[in-house]
Formats: sequence, C-alpha cells, structure tokens
Amino acid sequence: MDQQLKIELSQQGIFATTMEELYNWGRKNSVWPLTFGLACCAIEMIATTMARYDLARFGAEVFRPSPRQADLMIVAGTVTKKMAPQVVRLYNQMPEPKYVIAMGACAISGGPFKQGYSVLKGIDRYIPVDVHIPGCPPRPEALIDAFITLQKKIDAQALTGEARPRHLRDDTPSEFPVPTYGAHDLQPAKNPTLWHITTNATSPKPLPTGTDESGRD
Amino acid sequence: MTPLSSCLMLSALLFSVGFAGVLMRRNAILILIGIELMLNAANLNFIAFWRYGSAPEALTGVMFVIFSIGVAAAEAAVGLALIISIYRHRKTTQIDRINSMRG
Amino acid sequence: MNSLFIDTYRPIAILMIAAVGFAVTPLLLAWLWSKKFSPRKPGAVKNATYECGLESKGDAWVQFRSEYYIYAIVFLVFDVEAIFLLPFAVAFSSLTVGASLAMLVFLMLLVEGLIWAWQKGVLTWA
Amino acid sequence: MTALAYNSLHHASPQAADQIFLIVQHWIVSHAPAGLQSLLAILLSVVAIVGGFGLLFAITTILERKGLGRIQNRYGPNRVGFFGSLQPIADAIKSLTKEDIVPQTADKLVHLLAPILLVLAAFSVYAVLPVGRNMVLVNLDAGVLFFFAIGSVTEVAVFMAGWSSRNKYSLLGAMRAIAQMISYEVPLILSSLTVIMATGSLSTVTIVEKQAGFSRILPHWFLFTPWGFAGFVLFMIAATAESNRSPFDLPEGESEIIAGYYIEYSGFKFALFFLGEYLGMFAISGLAITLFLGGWNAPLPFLTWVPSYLWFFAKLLTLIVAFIWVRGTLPRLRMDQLMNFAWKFMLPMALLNLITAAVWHFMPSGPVRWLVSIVLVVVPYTLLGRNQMHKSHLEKRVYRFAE
Amino acid sequence: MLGEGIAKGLIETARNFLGSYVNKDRLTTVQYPEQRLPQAEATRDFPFLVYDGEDWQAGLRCVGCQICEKECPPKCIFIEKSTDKKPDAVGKPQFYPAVFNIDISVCMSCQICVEVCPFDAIKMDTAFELSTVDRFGGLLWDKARLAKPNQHYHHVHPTEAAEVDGRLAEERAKADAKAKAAAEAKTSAPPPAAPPAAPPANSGVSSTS
Amino acid sequence: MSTSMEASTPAAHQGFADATMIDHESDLLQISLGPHHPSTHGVFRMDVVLDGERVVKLKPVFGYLHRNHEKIAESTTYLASIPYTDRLDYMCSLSNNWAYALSVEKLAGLQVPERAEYIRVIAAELTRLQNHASTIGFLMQEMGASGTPLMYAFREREKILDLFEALTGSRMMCNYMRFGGCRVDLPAGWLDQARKTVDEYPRFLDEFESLLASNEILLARTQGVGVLPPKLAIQGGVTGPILRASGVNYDIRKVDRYGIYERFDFKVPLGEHGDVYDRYMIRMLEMRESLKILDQALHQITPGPIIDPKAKIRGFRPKPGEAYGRIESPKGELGFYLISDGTPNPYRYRVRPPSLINLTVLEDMCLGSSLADTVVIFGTIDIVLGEVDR
Amino acid sequence: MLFTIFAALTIAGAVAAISLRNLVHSVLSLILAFAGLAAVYLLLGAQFIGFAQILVYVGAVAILIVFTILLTRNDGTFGTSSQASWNLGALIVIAVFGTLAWTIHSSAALQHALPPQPEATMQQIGTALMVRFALPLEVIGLLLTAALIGAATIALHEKQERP
Amino acid sequence: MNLEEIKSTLEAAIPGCSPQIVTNGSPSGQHSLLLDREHAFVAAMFLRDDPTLCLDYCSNVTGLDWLDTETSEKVKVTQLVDGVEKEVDEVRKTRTPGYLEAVYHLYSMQKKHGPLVVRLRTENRTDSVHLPSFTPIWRSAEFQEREVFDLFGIIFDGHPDLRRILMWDEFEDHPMRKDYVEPDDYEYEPTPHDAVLKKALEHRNRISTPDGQGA
Ligand code: SF4
Ligand code: SF4
Ligand code: SF4
Repeated sequence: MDQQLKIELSQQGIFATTMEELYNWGRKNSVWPLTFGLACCAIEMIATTMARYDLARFGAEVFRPSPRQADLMIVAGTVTKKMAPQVVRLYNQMPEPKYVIAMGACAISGGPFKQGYSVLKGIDRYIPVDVHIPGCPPRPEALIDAFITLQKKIDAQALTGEARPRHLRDDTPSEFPVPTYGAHDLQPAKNPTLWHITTNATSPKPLPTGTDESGRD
Repeated sequence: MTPLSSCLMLSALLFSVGFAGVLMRRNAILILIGIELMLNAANLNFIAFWRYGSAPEALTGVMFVIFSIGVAAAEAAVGLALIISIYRHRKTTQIDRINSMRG
Repeated sequence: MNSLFIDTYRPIAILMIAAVGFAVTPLLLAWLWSKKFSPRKPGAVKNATYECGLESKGDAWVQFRSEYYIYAIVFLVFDVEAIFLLPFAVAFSSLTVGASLAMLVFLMLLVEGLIWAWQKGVLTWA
Repeated sequence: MTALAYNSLHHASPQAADQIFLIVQHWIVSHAPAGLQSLLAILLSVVAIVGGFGLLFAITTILERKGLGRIQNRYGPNRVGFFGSLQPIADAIKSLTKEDIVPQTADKLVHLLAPILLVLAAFSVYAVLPVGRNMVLVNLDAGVLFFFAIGSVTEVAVFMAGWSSRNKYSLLGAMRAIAQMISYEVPLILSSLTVIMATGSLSTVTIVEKQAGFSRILPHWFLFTPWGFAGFVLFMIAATAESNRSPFDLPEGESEIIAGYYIEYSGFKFALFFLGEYLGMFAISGLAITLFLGGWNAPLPFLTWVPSYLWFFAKLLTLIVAFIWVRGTLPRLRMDQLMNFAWKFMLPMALLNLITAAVWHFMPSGPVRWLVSIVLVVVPYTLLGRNQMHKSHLEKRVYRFAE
Repeated sequence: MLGEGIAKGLIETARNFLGSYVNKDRLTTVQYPEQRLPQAEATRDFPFLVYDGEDWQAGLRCVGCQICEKECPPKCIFIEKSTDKKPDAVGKPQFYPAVFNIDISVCMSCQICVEVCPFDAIKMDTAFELSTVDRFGGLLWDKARLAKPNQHYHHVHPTEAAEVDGRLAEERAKADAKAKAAAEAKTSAPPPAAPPAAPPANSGVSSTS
Repeated sequence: MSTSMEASTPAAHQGFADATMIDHESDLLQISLGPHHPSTHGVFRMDVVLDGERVVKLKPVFGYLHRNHEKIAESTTYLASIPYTDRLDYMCSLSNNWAYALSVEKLAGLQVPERAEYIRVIAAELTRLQNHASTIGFLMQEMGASGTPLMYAFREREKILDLFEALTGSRMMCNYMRFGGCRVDLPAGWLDQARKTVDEYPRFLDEFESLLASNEILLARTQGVGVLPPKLAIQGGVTGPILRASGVNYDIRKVDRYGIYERFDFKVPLGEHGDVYDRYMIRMLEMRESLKILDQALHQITPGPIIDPKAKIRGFRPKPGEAYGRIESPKGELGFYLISDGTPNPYRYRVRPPSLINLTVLEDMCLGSSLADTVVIFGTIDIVLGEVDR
Repeated sequence: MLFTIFAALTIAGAVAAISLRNLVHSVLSLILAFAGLAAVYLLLGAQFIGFAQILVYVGAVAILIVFTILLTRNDGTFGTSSQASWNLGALIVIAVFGTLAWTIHSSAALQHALPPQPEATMQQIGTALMVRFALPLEVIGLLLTAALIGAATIALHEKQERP
Repeated sequence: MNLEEIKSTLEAAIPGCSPQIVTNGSPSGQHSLLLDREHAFVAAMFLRDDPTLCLDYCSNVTGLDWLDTETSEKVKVTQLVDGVEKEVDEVRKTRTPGYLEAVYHLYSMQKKHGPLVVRLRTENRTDSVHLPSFTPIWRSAEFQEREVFDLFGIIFDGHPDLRRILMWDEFEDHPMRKDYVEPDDYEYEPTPHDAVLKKALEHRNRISTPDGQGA
C-alpha cells in the first residue's frame, strides 16, 4: 500500500487490514525506549522527551527502566570500554523485537573521543544498530527525525518471507557475546560476525595494519 | 447433597495432614503451617456441625469459628515472632537444631 | 443448599473464569504468535537476572533483614479486629448504647495495644 | 438476590434509558432456550463488566498520558489515530507480539501465575460493584467484605511476582508493596466501617440505595457528613496506597528500585500487571463511589433523569482524573514515612472516625450534632498532623546571606 | 496544617493543565516534523564547502591547504591535495583538494575548521535531519556532498555570509588591482580556461534518508 | 595530632572487595545501583550494602564514562581542547570554557577585554540558572515526582538554550570562549532577548516554589536527610552549593574575584543544616542571586572589542611553566591545571572536577539512611558523569 | 460434586503445603488450601466465615508466614525428619486418621437429613456477637492485645539488639 | 606568607625537612614547594594545622610523568691534542632519569588564601614509585590519589583504598603515562587521516619492540 493511500485510508478510519500492517503499525507506534543515557547526548535525549519537543506525541514517552519492558535502546552518549559489556548485556536482556538508535558521534564511532584508550569506537561493533544520528549532540529534532526513520524502517519490514527482519528469523541470534575486560583492551575487541565494513567508500590510503585482529593480547 | 460425614471426613483428613506436617517436618515454619491446618480442620467441624446441627439459628458454631480465627491469628503472630526471634539467635529454623544448640 | 449456593456464586465464578480468560487469552495469543512468526530466542545472558546491566551477584532469594514483619504482625491483629468490627457495624443501628460500649471497650483494648506499640517505638521505622 | 432484576423494565422513557442495558440483556436472553437463559444473562453481564472495564483501562492509559502531558506543558500522545486515541491499541499489539522472557533462575510456574492471579483478583471484585441501578452482578449480603477479602489476594499475587522473578529489586519491591498494602488495608476497612454503621448493611446495593434522595439540593451522600467526609478522604488516601499510585508508588519506585516487583516481566505479562493495577484502581474508586459518593445516584435533584450508570462512570472518571492530577504533582514518600503515616495518622484517624460516626448516630440531628462531629474530626486531624510534621522537625527555614 | 503545601502544588499543576488550553507559554510543544522552531542564525551542525558560481568543482574556495585537517580536534577531516592547480575564485591558480572527506560520524560540530580556514572555504551548515540506517554509506561525506553554493551560505547565515562576501570582494579587488598592475607591467597572458563543469552530484557514497 | 588523624580517616577503611559476596552469616544484602539505573545521572554506579533498607556501606564505582579527555588534550593543541571542555560538564559548557580559558590566560598572561568579561559573566550565570533548575528537576524526579518539575525546569532551560544557540550556534556544546576573549560578538537583539528571559525567570522560580517548597512530602523527604557537617565538607574538599548549604562561606566568585565579579552586587546564600533541603534551597536562592548579577551585567555591558588582539588562534604556544586556574562553576570549584613545555600542545592538562570530589562525602552522607534517601542525597550532589570520569 | 472439588482442592493444597521442599511453595499451596476451605464454608452457607477466612488467612496469616520465610534463611537441609521418626510419624498420623474416620463412619446417627438453610446474615451475627457473646469478645480483645504486645515485644527486642 | 617563609617555617618546625622551591616560568607565578618523601606527611599535616597557614582544603591532586630526558650540551674542554692543550668542543650527554610527580593544590577555606602548590617526586618511573598518601590529612585527596594511581601508577602508601578508579580492575597499564601505547583498534577508518596513519604505524612499530608499554 503506498503512503498516500494509507494516509487517506487512515483518515477515513479504515486501518491497516493485513496482519503484517497491523503488526508493523502496532510496533512502530508503541516504541518504548529504555531509560538509558550515557553522556551528553542523553541530556538532549531527555530534552527530546520534555515539553518543547515532546517525544510522547509518537507514543514513545513510556521510558521503561527495565530492559524487559523496553523496545528501543537509544545509545545516547559515549560508550566506554568499561561500559560496553553492560550495554551489550542490557541489549541482550531486551525482548525481541528490539531496536537500537545510535545517537551522536560517540555512539556511532567514538566521536570526538575516538582517539584514545578508553572509548569504544562505535557500539555497532557489538550490537546491531538500526538508525544512526550524527551530531554532537544531535538536536532533539534530529532524534525525533531518527525516530521517524525508525518508524519507517519498521513499517517496511516484512512479516514472512526471506526479507523478514532479524527478530523474525530463527537462524539469527538475538543476543550477542558480551565482551570481557582484558589486560589492555576489551576482549574481543569487536564481534566479527556482526561487524564488518560494507563501505563503498574506498579508502585512498588503507591502514597499514589492515583489518586483521588486534596484535595485542 | 453434602452429607455431614463428608464434611467431617474432610476435616479429619485435613487434620491428619496438618498433624503429619507437625510430626514429620522439622522446620518450625512448616510445623506452624501444620498447626494452622489443624486449626482450620477444627473450624470446618464447627461450621459443619452448625450447618447440620439442631439449632443453627443460635449461630454458636459460627461464633466459635470467629473466635477461633481470632485465637489462630494471635497464635500465628506470636508463633512467627518467636520463630524469627529464635532464628536471629540460632540462625536456623530447624527444630532439632534449635534444640541441639540450646545452652 | 447447593442451588442457593450456585445462584449466589455462579456469577462470581463465571466472572472469575472470564477474568482468567481475559488474562490467559492474550498470553496464549502471544504464545501462538511466537510459534508462528517470531521465534523466542532464549539465551544465557538474555535470561539472566537483570541487575543494572551488571552480572547478577549472589542470589536474590536471600534472607531479608527488614522490619516489615512487625507491621505484618500488627496488621494481622487489626485485620482480625476488623472481622469483629464488621458484624458489629452491621448490627450497629439496632444495638443499644450498652452493646456499643462493649465494642468500645474492645476497641479500646486494641487501641491500648496500639498506643503501647507506638510508645515503645514498634511502629517507628528503623 | 441476583442482579438481574427486571422489575423496572416496563417503565417509560427515563427509566428505559436508565435500564437500557438490562432491557437489551433481557431481550437477548429471551431468545435463548429456557435452560440456558440464566446462564446467558450472567454471561452477558460478565462480558459487559470485563469488556467495559477493559475498555476503561485503555481509555485511562491514554487519558493519563495526555493529562500528564497537559500538566507538563506538552501534548502527550496525539499521533496514533484521532488525537492519539488508538495509542492503547498500538501498545496492545506491540505487547502481544513482544517476546516473553522468563529469567532462567525464576520460578517459572509462579512467575506465570502471578499476573493471572492479579487480574483475576482485580476483576473478581467487580462482582459486587453496582455500576448502575440494578446493575450489579451479585448483590452479596457481605458485599463489602467480599471486596476486601478478594482485594487482599492482590498482595499474594504481588508477592508471587516479586519472589518468583528472583531478582533483588523485584523482591525488595514486593516486600515494599506488601508492607504498604497491608498497612493501608486497615485504615481502608476502618474508614468504610463508618458507612456500614450508618447503613447497617454490607451489601453494596443497599448502601447505594440508602444514599438516594436529597435534602433540599444536597444529596444524601455520606460524603456530606463530617465523618463521611473524613472517611472519604482517609479512604481515598488508603486507596491510593492500595493501588500503588503516586505518591505511594514505592513498590515501583523507579528512581530507587527500577521497576519494582514486575521488573523481570516482559511482553503481555507486563501489560497484565498494568491492567491489574489500573483495574484495582477503578475497583477501589468504584467502592469509594459506592460508599461515600452515592454510587449511581445523581448529585442534584433535577439531574435524576440522567441514566444511573452514567453517573457512576462520571464519578469514576472524576476520581481517575484526581489520581492523575495527584500523580502529576507530588513526589513520592519514603518507606518509613509511608508506614508512619499509615500507622500513626491514618489508623488513629480511622478509629476516631468510627467514634465520630457512632456519636453522630446517637445524637439527635441538628446543628449540635454537626458541631460535635466536626470538632471530633478536625481536632485530631490537626493534632495528628502536627505530630507528623513535628516528629520530623519539618519547618520553613530562613537562610542567611554572606556578602 | 498538614496538606497545605500539597494543595498549593495541586493548584499549580491545575493552573498549568488548564493554561495549556489557552496559553502558549503553558503548552510549549513545537510539533516538530510539521512545525519548526525558527533557527538561530548562528546555528551550526556540520561543515560544508562553499563554492562560488555555478560550477561546484570550479568554484570551490578550498585550496587544500590542510590547515583545517590539522586543527580539527577529533581529526575527522581528510584531505588529499591535488598535484595540479586550477584557478580559484579570485582567478589565481591554486591547488585544490583532490579528496576532501569529512566523517560526520566523528565530527563534533565544533566549528574550529571554520575558524582556522584562511580562505573562508568551509562553513557550518544547519541541516540536522541526517539520521541514516546505513552506517558505512551515509556518514562519510565526500567533496560532492560537502559542496554547497554560496547562496546556501547566504541562506543559512545571511549576516555572516554578507560579511564574508564583503571581505572577499575587497580582497578580490586588491588582487585584481595587483593583477592589473602586474598585467600592465607584463602585457597580458590569456586567462586560464575553466575546467568543464559538472553538476553537484549528490549521489555517490552519501545517501540520507 | 593523632586525634585529628583519626578524625580525618575515611569512614570505611577496607576496600569493597571483601564485601562483594553476601556474607552468609550476616543479613546484609548487596545491590549495585547502576551503571544502568534510572537515577544515577548516567552511568554512575554505587555498590550498596543494605541492612533491610538501611545503607550500611556504599562505595561509588567510577570510570564508566572515562573518555580519556586529559590524554586527548595532551596530544592536541590548546585551542582544540576547548570543544572538549564543553563535554566535561555537559550541562554547563560555558562555565567549563571559562575555566579553561581562564587557566590558559593565566598560563600565557593574556588580558581579557571588558566586553568579553561581561559576556562571560552573563554566559556563566545563565549557565548556572539552567544547571540549577535542571538539577532541582532531576532531584524531584528522583524523589518520584513523575516528571512535572523536571518538565518545568526544562521549559525554562530551553529558553536559556535558545540564547546560547543564538550566541554560540549550539545548544549545549557552545565552544564559545577563546583565550583572551570570546569567539564572536553578541548578535543583534540578543541582549534584549536575554533581558526578557531574565525578567521572566522569577515567575518560574515562584511557580517552582509554590509547586514544591512547602510541599509536606518534599519537606519530609528532604529535611534532616543526608546531613553534611561543615567540617567534613571542608575535609572532603566539597565545593559549590553543597558546601554553602553546610554553612561554609566559600564562593570562588567572592574569594578569587576572577573576571569582573567584584563589580556586581550579590550575596552568597548559606545553609545551616547541611541537609538535602538546604542544598535544594541554596540552589533556589543562588538562582535568584544569579538573576541579580545578570540584571546588572545586562545593563552595564558596553560595546568594545571582545578578544585580546594579542591572542592567537593558530600557533598558540605559551611559555614553559604551569598554572592552575579555577572558577565557581555551578557544581563547585572547576579548575584546570596546565603545564606548558613550549610546544603547541600542553604537556599536562588536568581538570579538577567538582563533581568527582564532591562525591568523596557521598558515603558519609548516606550511611544509615534508606535506599530512597541515598538516591535523593546523590541527586543533591549534582554530578555530571562527563566531569566525574572525564 | 462441588463439595468434592473444593475438598480435593483443600486436601491437595494441604498435602502440598506440608510436603513441598520450597517453603514459599508451601505457603502458596497453603493459600490454595485456605481458599478451598473458604469455598467449602461458602458452600455450607457460612458466607461471613468464608470471606473472613480469605481475609484473615490468605490476606494476613499467609502474608505473615511469607515474611517469616523471607526473614529467615533456609539452608537446604530442611527435609523431613530421619527415616525412623518419619516412619513413626506416618504411623501415628495413619492411626489418628483411622480413628477419626472410623468414628465418623460409625456414628451413622449424624447422617440425618439436611436441615433448611439456616439464616446467618451479618445482622444476626453482629447482634449475637454484641449481645450473647459480648464477654468472649472482650476476652478475644484482650487476647489480641496480649498477642500484639507479646509479639511486638519480641520484635522490639530484636530491633534494639541490632548493631 | 610567601613561599620562602613557608619553607623556613617548615624547616624550623620539622627537623630534617628540606623543602625546595620549584619556580614556575609562566606569568601565573604559581611557584611550588617540593617536599621530600620522608617528611612530606608530617609537613603536610603541619601545613593544614598551622594556625596562620591553615590550609584546610586540598583542592587538586594530580600526577605528572616526566620521562627520562637526554640533554646534550656542548662544553669546552681542554684536551691534550697532539701534546698541546687545546680547547675542544665536546658534546656531553646527560641522561636525567625520569620520575613521577604528585602535585597538590592547597587552599584555606577559613582564611581564604591559596594556592600553595606542593609537589612530591618518586625516585624513578619504574620500580620505586611510592609516595606518602595525603588522604588521611585531606579526604578530598582520596579519589584523586586513586586516579593518579590508576592513570600514572604512583603508589600512595597509607591510602585507605587504593584501587583502580577509572579503568577496570583487570587493566594493567597506566594510560596517562607519556609512553603508554593505546590498544590498536583502528580497524576501520574510512579516511585514515595522516595523523591517524602515523599513529597506527608508530603503534605497530612500538608493540613489536618488547618493552613498548608502561610499567
Ligand atoms: S556525541 Fe558529542 S554530545 Fe554526544 S556523547 Fe559524544 S561527545 Fe557527548
Ligand atoms: S566542525 Fe570541528 S570536528 Fe567537525 S570537521 Fe570541523 S573542526 Fe572537525
Ligand atoms: S577548507 Fe580551508 S583550511 Fe581546510 S583545506 Fe580548504 S582552504 Fe584549507
């Protein structure tokens, strides 16, 4: 059903008829985020739920403090290596279907703190991220925009067939290995089954180290 | 229809189960549970006899049960307080261990 | 006797069944859904106890040190008192002042206990 | 005895509107085979109760979210459906299709039974709640007692949930919940005793019927007596605590113990806890209406033509709004303050209120009776309130300023 | 008396509740996707490269001097200098960036690149609706994605852009004068031909949703 | 002397390791609040040992937001660290900017023009307003108010953030001050807008006060809770509103008279009991004092240059040496300790974070109170993890 | 029919209560037994007693037991007694039950016809309580007060002993 | 009281104590007092308790890492060259061993003066890294000393609870030391910036040498 038609139908009070649409409609309109903030971006996340921006309009103000009742993990802020195992564990403890928004430069790539010893260079090394919001911090509107992007993504998901998303397949994992603390770095430093570069931006200067396993530990 | 004897039978059975709990378990809390069961068996008897008795309008059985509930509550309150108190000192709720550690 | 019983309580029983149905049907539906579409994927970490994102340390079924039970004892006594007060209250309008006074004495006895507990600090938390 | 009294069916218009549900029910039932008629009648009532209050639950969630939004200078959910009206449906679909996680270490059976028991207990009490004239499932002789007895089962359900999850926070939450519920149960029962003393009946229907009628324009609700007013306030405070609503929401005290006793529940089981809590809140508000606010009776003589059930639901909604309002305003109490308040303020007040009610009963009506009763209510209130404030040295402070 | 403060609080919230239906100040929500707040002129989000004229490649002010690359605190700018030269906005032959990438998944919107750029070539944009589902495609912006016309600069920061234009015009005038002087001294050489124009391709690696 | 030593030894001597498992003979319950917990302001963690609901031991665990800020600053230029200081205490980026700029100015001996000083004062006091308001909002959240005070606080915060955005281009990460001045001048109309905001602010404070200040539940939750005696406060290096709530008159704006603070007429509110209520009220009163300062500054400010012409943006290399500069940030003493070795990068760059050091006394304040109080006491310390862990 | 169901429920709950290993399960089964018994009371026409049973036993006594369990640690050894004493206990129980059952069975005199439903309205109970049973009421009041004071004293003792 | 006076007061009050003044070249003019390890604790106590100084507030504690330095200077030496005494330029290399340093900024809340900067130095950077802890004197040093321990590896004797504070307990290095090598996790760098490239290369080289890491 195309967007225009759907809007028209919904205006007339006729709603999504097929199971898939009902399912997606329900999921996308009731995304409860986990109360989970890490750093500066979390303040903007809070600001998003506040009166001026009011994320509640989308039915998403029900911030649940327990991962068991949450649908969405907004990784808002810097994920340090000390925090990463906790983040992964929290993600694992959320029930499917679960989504992740990586909010801010830090969550996507380590951001400004990338060059250092204690910051994880992107949470997507350990958990699958649905939507990335660049910015430092992204404006509250940007979070809402990302939220709408997520809704669109949910809306496009198929219920059956090969194209169905991860949480509907039984051959895909729903939890990911939790890294442990090593003597110099997290171990493993990334989850190779989850994290691989699919960039088409060919890097003019490849790193000398290549992409092999870290030499230490 | 429910004959009186089935009620009494149930009561006897309940009493025996409670009694078995008291005799065969060593945990003070379980013993208390057993006692509660026995008291309830007695209550059932009262009600049964009130229901099938000769003068139900006198309400004696009902009254007895009300009072019995009161007594049972008092018993439970003191009993459990005692159990906790003993536990605090002996770190166990097993009767025989409480005994053996006496002194 | 049975028929009277049934007359009185059958609606309640049906209501209870309906309530259970109200609770169980969606659970069943959810279960069916997960069978059909969205497979459940338990896992060691996923199904571990939640503890602020850390690995849970120690069992939760430990002994609690708390003073709640004092309140529970007081509550038990007052609950039983309510059992006596209810019939009294129902009969109140047809009772004489004397009978009411009997109840007053009963109440006073308990209030006395309450005041004693209050004075002794039993009701003071921690 | 049973609710299905068809006595007023043959009356004309206003009553017809009032009894519309009974008429419809009667009509449907009359088409059924004779043997099943009574069963069908009950079934219809039960479906109405379950469906009606289930719907009310959905409405309340959205009402609460929007109301809180307005209190907080924002809109609240307004995108899903017309003004966000379909939000609860979306939530329900989401909950239904959510994965259900049972912790490994949990006691699986108890974990499953807890929410069911909670909903069961929450729904059962509606059996004695008269939602309109002739609209009660069973008019039990011991209706109010039934209500309290079944209500106390909730504690068991909460305990089962908290304990079976085998999580420290949930167990702490469950302990808190039970301690709180038992502490407020006593004042709850005691404050409703005043009404029972006045009516001489535990039957909810009788209690409501006794409140019919007006003196001039003031309805004969027990709210409009000194002891009734005090009883109502006490009852509502206790009811707030019983239904774990703010400011007594310690069992779920998010800022301390995260989500309380249902911390480990996901999917629809969690929704059932929500449902159970809201149902409990409706039920206890319904009881408050029955006991103090005249049940289905109209508040003003010239409004008696409005169907009775509408009055009931209007009153219920008012109370719900009050709950939301309070939630939007107040911070949470601390456990010790909560318990102190229950035992050192609520309980004495409730006991004294019993005496006030007795005095009211034994005194001849007239202004003296009013005066005495009011004094009997106000003086202990001031004293006990002072005591509560004083004990913790609460005061307004003045501050010094340095240059 | 017990309850007084609570009553006060209740009145306050009631006032806000009721006020939300009449008073704009008590209902501050801006319904974002449809309504937007007016943006402050200074607002910044991510950098873009300014070009003058129609042709984004020819008009790029950046000369690939790599100062911004060095000064960028999180080191998210990547520049490769060209080997050849082409005329810049003033007409002077200059190097240009063969590759100019900004990894906006790292950029902290600090504006330091803008501050240090001696050529007014890089400025801050205000677009923020950049959320993407594509981690490795959508967040590395290349030259084509970064290049925005001067009009865009005027659009987002009018005052500042006017100032910059003024300054540039002055410089150009000076340069022209100098060039004229030079030309007069050394009778003219033909102006270098501009490289073929290509439309600013907004495709390639960059894709936002 | 030995007695004073004893008095000053920390309350709990042993590390936490010996209590990590539940001692089977005792009835203590160990739980960990955080790192993911709704009221730890991010990723803070407290390992708490409970006796019933009473706290008998509490050990903060840090480092979940350790972002190697100091290391990065030591490997980059002085200028490039300014945006990083924004992210220290991310509620108050402008104060951080100032503290850092002040330290570098000390290190390099730069002067700040008058207009820039005014702008700095205005920015810092606005920052204080929004920080205190949101702190109180969060505190109420911790006390279980379902969002309302926080929403009101953020409603006002947004107005101040609008000012920041108009001035600096960013809502939170302002990156505004430069060594020897400020980055850009005030945009047109900004002063009027600021005056309007400042004039309207007392309305909000009044609203807050009637919503909360005399609320019995709030009083009961806060008065007499988490008392911090002044001696201990000084011992523990506590600064900011918490210190002043304990009655110690120490406000760096008055002590150091940095910037142009001596030109303004304002007072330092002092508490008497040092409890949660005092800490809450001191913040309320400080906001009113800040408004006074703002009122004066907004009317006194005159046009002029905004940056020391000697200051360099690029190629800034102070002479070898060191300097410690500090300001009164909304959370307490924020200091920067810089060592220059003559290169463009600082040799040592150290932040003295008020949040971290104020936490020293957390355990002492919490011992013996309940879990619920712990959360509230923690809330009154007003920490920001970015600064605690850096 | 109904009686059998309720009786079975009660007995099952009771048996589970005394035989389950986990004490909390025991209490939960005990609650089941109490509820079954309450149903039997209702069946026997003792409405007030039935609800009072739930209110007091399920709502208060069981909760109190739960608190007690949570406040005490139960090391894994809480099984049954040793085999010998278990046998002995079983023997005694069977003997007791046998005697009771035989007595009930033999007293056929009890098997008289069902009397009409007795009236036991709340009103009557209240009046009886306040008029005929006023003295026992006071005694119970005294007893409850004593229990309250006694239990609280024990508890208080504990409280003051705390470190 | 200026630094000289404090120095002499200390010398007078504590026998054997020999504080040194470390001058500071920057315009800030915050010179500091270097205390010897043996007497540092007593001296610090004195600083706190002396009624005129009354430095009751320890604001800032931090660590510093001074690497081994090699300075080469040209000296003129007279040498016998071919039997003739001649002045010859010779490059003399002096290797100053590095050390770790703890710096304390002390203020007085009572008297509202300060700061007094106090420094302590370890013997070297590798094995002898002990310093007396000032936490018993100023509790505000507790977390900061822990941090210095964590990031620099100075061991504070007498600290009540000296554990890692920012990094996890299993972590072995001291990341704020100047010779610390970061873990190599730049596997993905869409556009490896020159600096990053250099860093990665350096890193490769460094970890291939066995003692590439801190203590
Ligand atoms: S992206 Fe920027 S604002 Fe967000 S957490 Fe990282 S540093 Fe803070
Ligand atoms: S804004 Fe800052 S971080 Fe972004 S590219 Fe420019 S200098 Fe780098
Ligand atoms: S943007 Fe500016 S600073 Fe950066 S390379 Fe181009 S001209 Fe140089």
